[in-house]
Amino acid sequence: MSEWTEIVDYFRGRSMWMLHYCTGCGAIELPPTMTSRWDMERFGITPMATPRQADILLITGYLAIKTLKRVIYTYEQMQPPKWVLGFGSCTINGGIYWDSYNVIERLDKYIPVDIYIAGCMPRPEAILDSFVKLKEMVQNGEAKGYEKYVKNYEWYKANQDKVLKRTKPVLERIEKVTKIG
Amino acid sequence: MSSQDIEKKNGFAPIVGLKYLFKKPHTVRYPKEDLEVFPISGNSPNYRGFHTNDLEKCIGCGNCARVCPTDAVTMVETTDLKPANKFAKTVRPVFDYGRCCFCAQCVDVCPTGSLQMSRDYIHTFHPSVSISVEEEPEIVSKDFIWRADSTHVGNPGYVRNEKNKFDKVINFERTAPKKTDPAKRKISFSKYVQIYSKEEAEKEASRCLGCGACVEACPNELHIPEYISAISKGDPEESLTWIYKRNPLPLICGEVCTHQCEEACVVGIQGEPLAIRWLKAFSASNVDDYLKISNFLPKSNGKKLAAIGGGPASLSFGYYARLLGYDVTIYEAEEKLGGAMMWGIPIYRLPKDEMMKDINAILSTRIEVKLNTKVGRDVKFEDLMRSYDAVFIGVGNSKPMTLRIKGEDLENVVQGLTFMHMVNDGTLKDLNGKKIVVVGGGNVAMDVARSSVRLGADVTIVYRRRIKDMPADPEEIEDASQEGVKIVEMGVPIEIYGEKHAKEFEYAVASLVPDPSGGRPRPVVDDKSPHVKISADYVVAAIGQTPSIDFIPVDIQQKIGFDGKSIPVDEYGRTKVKGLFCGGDASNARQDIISAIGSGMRAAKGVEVYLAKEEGNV
Amino acid sequence: MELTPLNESNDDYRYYELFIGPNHPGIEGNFSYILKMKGHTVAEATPDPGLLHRGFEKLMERRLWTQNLALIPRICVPEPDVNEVAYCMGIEHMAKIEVPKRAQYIRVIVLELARIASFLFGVSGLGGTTGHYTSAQWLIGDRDYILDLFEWLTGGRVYHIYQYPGGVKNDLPEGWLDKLSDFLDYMGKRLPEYDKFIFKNPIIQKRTVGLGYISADEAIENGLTGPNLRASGVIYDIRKAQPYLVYDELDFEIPKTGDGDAFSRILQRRLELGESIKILRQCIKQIPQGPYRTKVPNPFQFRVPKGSYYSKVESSRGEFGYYMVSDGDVKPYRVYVRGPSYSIGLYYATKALVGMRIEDVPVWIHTTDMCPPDFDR
Amino acid sequence: MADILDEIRAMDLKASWLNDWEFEVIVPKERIGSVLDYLKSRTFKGFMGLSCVDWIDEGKFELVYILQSYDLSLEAIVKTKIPRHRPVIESMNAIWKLCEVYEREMHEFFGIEFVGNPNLRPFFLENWLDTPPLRKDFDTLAFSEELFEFKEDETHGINPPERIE
Repeated sequence: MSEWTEIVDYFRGRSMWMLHYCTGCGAIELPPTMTSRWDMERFGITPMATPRQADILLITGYLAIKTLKRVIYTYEQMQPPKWVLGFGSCTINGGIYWDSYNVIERLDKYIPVDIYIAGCMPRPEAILDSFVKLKEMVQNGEAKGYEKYVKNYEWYKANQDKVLKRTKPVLERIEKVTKIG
Repeated sequence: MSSQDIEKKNGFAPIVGLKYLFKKPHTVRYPKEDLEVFPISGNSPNYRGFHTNDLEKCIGCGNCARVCPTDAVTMVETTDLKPANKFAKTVRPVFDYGRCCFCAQCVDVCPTGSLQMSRDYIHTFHPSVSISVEEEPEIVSKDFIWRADSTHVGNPGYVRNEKNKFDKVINFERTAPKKTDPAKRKISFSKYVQIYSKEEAEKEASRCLGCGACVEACPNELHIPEYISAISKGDPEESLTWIYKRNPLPLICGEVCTHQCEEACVVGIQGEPLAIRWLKAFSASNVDDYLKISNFLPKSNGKKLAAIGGGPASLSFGYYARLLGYDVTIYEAEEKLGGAMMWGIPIYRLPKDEMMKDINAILSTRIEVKLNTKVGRDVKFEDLMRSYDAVFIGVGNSKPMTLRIKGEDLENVVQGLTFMHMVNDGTLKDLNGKKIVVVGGGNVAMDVARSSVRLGADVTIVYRRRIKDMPADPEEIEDASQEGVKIVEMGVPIEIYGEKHAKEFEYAVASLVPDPSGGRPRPVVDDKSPHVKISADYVVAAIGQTPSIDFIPVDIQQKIGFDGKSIPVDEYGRTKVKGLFCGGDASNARQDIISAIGSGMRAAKGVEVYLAKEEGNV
Repeated sequence: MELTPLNESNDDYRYYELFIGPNHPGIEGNFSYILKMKGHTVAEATPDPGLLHRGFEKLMERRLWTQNLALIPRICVPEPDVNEVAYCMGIEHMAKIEVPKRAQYIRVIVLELARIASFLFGVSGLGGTTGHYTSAQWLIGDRDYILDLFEWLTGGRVYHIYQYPGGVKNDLPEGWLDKLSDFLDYMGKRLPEYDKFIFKNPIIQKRTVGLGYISADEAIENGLTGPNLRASGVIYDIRKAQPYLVYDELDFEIPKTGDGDAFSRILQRRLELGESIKILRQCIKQIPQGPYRTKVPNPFQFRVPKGSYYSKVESSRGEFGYYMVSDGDVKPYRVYVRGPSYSIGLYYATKALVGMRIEDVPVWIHTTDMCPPDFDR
Repeated sequence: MADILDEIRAMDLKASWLNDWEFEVIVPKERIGSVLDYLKSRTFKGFMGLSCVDWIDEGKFELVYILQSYDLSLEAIVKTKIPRHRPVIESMNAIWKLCEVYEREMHEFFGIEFVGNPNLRPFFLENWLDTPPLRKDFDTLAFSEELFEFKEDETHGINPPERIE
C-alpha cells in the first residue's frame, strides 16, 4: 500500500496544474514564469482555468476580504490532493498592507499553506524555486496541507467566519465631537 | 496599417518559423543555469534583496525601524557584540520578511551605512508550524523573521558606500552659523556668532532624523527631536515649549552649552552633526515673551524652600519647584544673579542681556531673590535649615585648584575664574602689549585666552597633553587659534620667575607615556625633557576648581560626606542630611550648565518626594 | 424529423446570471462582472469591484510623504512608474521644488519604457483571450528585456521605487543608455513581426474590428481617457496639451486611428508605441549632464506646504491623476487617486457590454486595457 | 483662456489658478449643480473624478469635482463644503450619468448621502458595518489588529494554531 502511495506521489509531483487565479499584484510575475522566459512547463506545471482540475492554488499576494471569500470557495472546490502556495510578503504576515482595513494578514489562518515565497514581489526564479521544492515535498509525501485543513476544519472555519461573517462593527463607533468655527 | 490590412495567406508562411531554430534559446533554464541574457548579465548590480548589516558598525539608532513603511523592522536587544562607540545602543534591526517590501528606504536613512541590501532574493519555506500567535519581537523566527547580519554579505546589491555617502537622503552638510571675521572679532567683546536666520534654522533642522540618540547623551535629556522638529515646521514657539519642559535657560544653553548631544548625533558619524545648540538659541531668541509659552503657574502650596547660590542649578531648582507650587527664595552673595554664567563666561560668548532674558523669565514666576546675601556671613546656614522646609545648595565651584609649582604666590599669577571675574566686572580693562600665559586646556582656559586677546594681550596657552586631548570644545580651540592664540602642547609648568610680579614662565616639554592601568596616556617629564622659558606678565592657571562650602558647619559637612571635591548626592539630589539638597557643579562631576540645570530639576522633584514622605510620616 | 431552430424569441433562452471573474481566465486581473444573460447575449452588466481594494487612500494618510513612495507603485501593477511620477510631480508643485533637467529626461525615459512594457503586457493578454497564444509568448518575453533594464537602473524588477521628490534616486548607470539603444533597435526589428502576426492576423481582426464602437462624444461623456479616447477620434494627449516634464522639447506625434472600435483601440496603442520609441531615441540624444536630484529634507522632516493640487500623467491607459491635499505636516492629509480605468471599467462597461455576445466580452475588456488595481485601489 | 476665470468670478465665486492649466473654484453647496452645469456648457465636458476631503476639525466634508475641457486644455477643480454631520448633497447624475459611480464610491467611503442617486449600494466593500473607512475618525490599524489578529484569550472553543499537527 505504502509503495503504491510512493509511486503515486512520484507521478503527482511531475504533473501539477496550477489554478489560473490572480488574487493580487503578484500576478504580474506569473506571465513571465508561464511563458517563454522562464517557462514553468519544464516542471510539468501549467495554468488551468477550473478549480476542479487544478492541484496548486497560488495565492499571488494580498487578499482583500472580498477575495478571501472567493479563495476559500475555490480552495474547497479543488479536489485533493491540493497544495497552496503563499506568494509574497503579504501572504506571510500582511506585507505592505499590514495596517489596511481590507487586507488579511496571515494566509495560513484561513487555509493551510504548504510553501511560502518571501519577497515583494518574488522574482520568477523564486517562484520556480518554490515549485521545485513543492515537487520534492509532494514526491516525499510531505505536503499534506489539505489533510490539515480537514482535520482542523473547525479552527479554520472559525477564523474565516470571524472575518467574513461579521454581524457587528469591529470597532466601537466613537462619535467625535467636532469643534466648529 | 488599417483594419482592412490583412496578411495574405501563404502556404510557406510556417517556414518563417524555422529561423528561430538557429537562435539562442530565450528561456532561462533556472535552476540549472542562472540569468545570463540580453542586455545585462546576471541580475542587477544594485538589486534590492535581503538585508545585510554590519553589526559592529551599526549603532542601533533605529532610524531603519522608524522609516519602514511596512513596520517590518524591530529593534531587538543583542548581547553578543560590543558597541561601536560609547553612544551606540545594544539593539539591532530584525527584519520581518512577511512585511518587508524591499523599498530600501531603511538603507537610505542608515546614518552609518552599515545596513545594506544583497542580491539574494530567494527564500521559499514550508511553514514548519503555523506562525506563532503571540509573536514576541524577541523571538527571531527562522522562517521569515531574521536579524540582518553578514549572511548575505558576499553578494552585495543596493549599497550606499563611502563613495556615494552624500548621495543619501540624509543631508550631511551643516549650515554653519555666520561668524565675524577673526581680525574684526579679536578687537571687540561683542558677540561674534550670529544666531540662525529663519531659513538657515529650518534648513538645519530639516537634517534631523529624529532618532533621539542625542536625548540619551544630554545630561538633562531634553526633548531634542521634538523641538528640532518644531523648528523645521517653522514654529519656534512650539519648539520653546518643548525646551522649557526640561530647560528653563534656553538662550543661555543655546549659546554656551557643552553640547554632548552633538557628539552623539548620528548624522555626525558620516557627516557633520546637527547644530543642536544653535537651533536652541534660534528658537529662544525668536520668542520675545517666554511667559506666553511657559507653563501654567499653580497656586502656592505654602511650603517654603531656599536655594543657596544664584547660578543655573538654583535657578532651575527654583523654576521647577515653583511649578510644583513651592515658594522659593534664592540667596546670592554677589550683586547679580547668574553665578558662573555671569562672572565666568565672557560676554562675546554670552551677552549679558541675553542671559538676563532667561533669568528674568524665571524670576517672573514670583521667585524671591536676596542679592548680596552671603550665607554664612549675612545669614546663618542653620537658620535657613530651620526656617525653610528644604534647602538646596547650588553654590558651584569657587575654590580654584592650584598649580603647585614654585612662584605661584607671586603677584599677577591668578586663577582662571578670578581672572574672568575681573574681566567681567570691569576691573581689568586693558592688557595692551602684555604677555599672558594660560595654563590648562579647558573651556575656562579658552575664555581667559580669548578675553585677553580682546584686551590686546599676546596669549600663549600651555597644556600638558596634545591639542586633540583638550577638554575644551574643538570649535572654541579653532576659533581661539584663528584669533591668534598660541597653543603649546605637552607643556608641563615648572616654575614662575619674578621678584614681585611674575616675569618669566618655565615649562618642560613632556613626552606621552601610555598609562599601564589603561587610562589616558600620561605626560611624563624626565631629565632629557627640554625646558623652555617664556616671558610672562600674567600667568593664569585655569586647571579647575572645587566647591567652597565653608558656610556649612563642620559637623554637617562631615555628615554629608564632603570629600573636598564634591558633595555626594543620590538621583534626586538628596544629600545624607534630611531636607538638604545639592546640585550644580558642587555635586556634578560634569561641570557644565546643562548638568547643573538637570540637577536642579531633579532636586525639585526630590523635594516633592521628600516632603510627601515627611507628610505621610506625620 | 425537423428541428425548430432555436432563436432568441424562443422561451428556452431565459435570463440567467453569469459571473465572469474573478476566477476566470478571460478577465484581466482580479475583478468581476456579474452579467445578466439572455442566451449568448448580455442583457445587463454589473461590475463587482473591491476584490483588490486595499484602502490605499487611507494607508497613505498614515505614512510619511516619502514612505508613500514604496506604497503607490502598487496601485497600478503593470505600469507602476506613472504613479511615482504623478505623485512626485504633485509634491514638487506644492513644495515648489525645482527638478533638474536630467532628472526630467530620466523620468520621461522611465515613463515611455513603462508605456512600452504595459503595451506588451496588455496585448499579450489579448492573445490569451483570443486563443492567440504566440503573442503571449513573444510579447511577455520581450517585455522582460525592459524589466531587465529597469532592474539594472532601479534595483527592482517590477516595483522600481525610483522616483523621489526633486528627481530620481540614482543616476543612470554607465552604459545603460547604450543598452537602451540596443533594446530600441531590437524593438524596431520586432515591430513589423508584431504587425504581421497580431494586427494583420485575420483572427484578431475578425474578433476585434467593429466590436464595441464608441463615438467621440460618447467617449467624452463617459469619461474615457488616453488611447481609448483617442481611438474614438478625440486627439487629446496630456503630453501634448498640457506638457509636463520635458515633453514640450521632444518631437512626437499623436497617431490617429479614429474608428472607435476595439481594433482601433489596440492599433492606437501599437502606433503610440512607435512614437514612444521615437521619444526614447530623442531622449538618449538630448539628455543633458548634471545633477539628477534636488536635495530635499530627509523623510522625517519632509513637509509639504499647505495646499492642494491635482497632478496628472498620461499613462498607457489614460489619465492617471493624484489629487493631493497637504496640511503642512509630514504626512499627506488626503490623497485621491484617479485611476484611468475607473470610468471605463466601472461605468462605461455597464453600457458597452449590453447586447454583446459572451465570447466578445473578454476581448472587449482586453482591448480597453483596463487594470482593476487602479480603480480598486 | 483667462476669460473663463473672469466669467466665473462674475458669477460671484472664488476662483484661482493653480498652474497654467488648472484652476480651482470654490462654490457654496447650494449652487454646485448650476456651476457644474455651466462649466459643462463651457466645454468642460470630461468628468475626471470626484473626491472628498474630511476636514474633521472644521466639521466639514469637502467635495472636489475634477472636470476637464478638451477644447481649452484646462482642468477645473470645483470644491464645495458640506457639514460633516448628516452629510447630504444633490447628485450630479443629471449632468453626468457617470457621476453615479463616483458618488456611490464616496457614499461608501465617507457616508455621504447623494440625493437623486438611485444606486448607492455597497460597492468596494462587503458586509461593512463600521465607520466609513476613509473618514478621519476611522482607525485602520486598530481595525486591522482587531479583525485579522488572532488573540489567544479569545475563546472560540477551538485550538490555537500551535497545536495544529
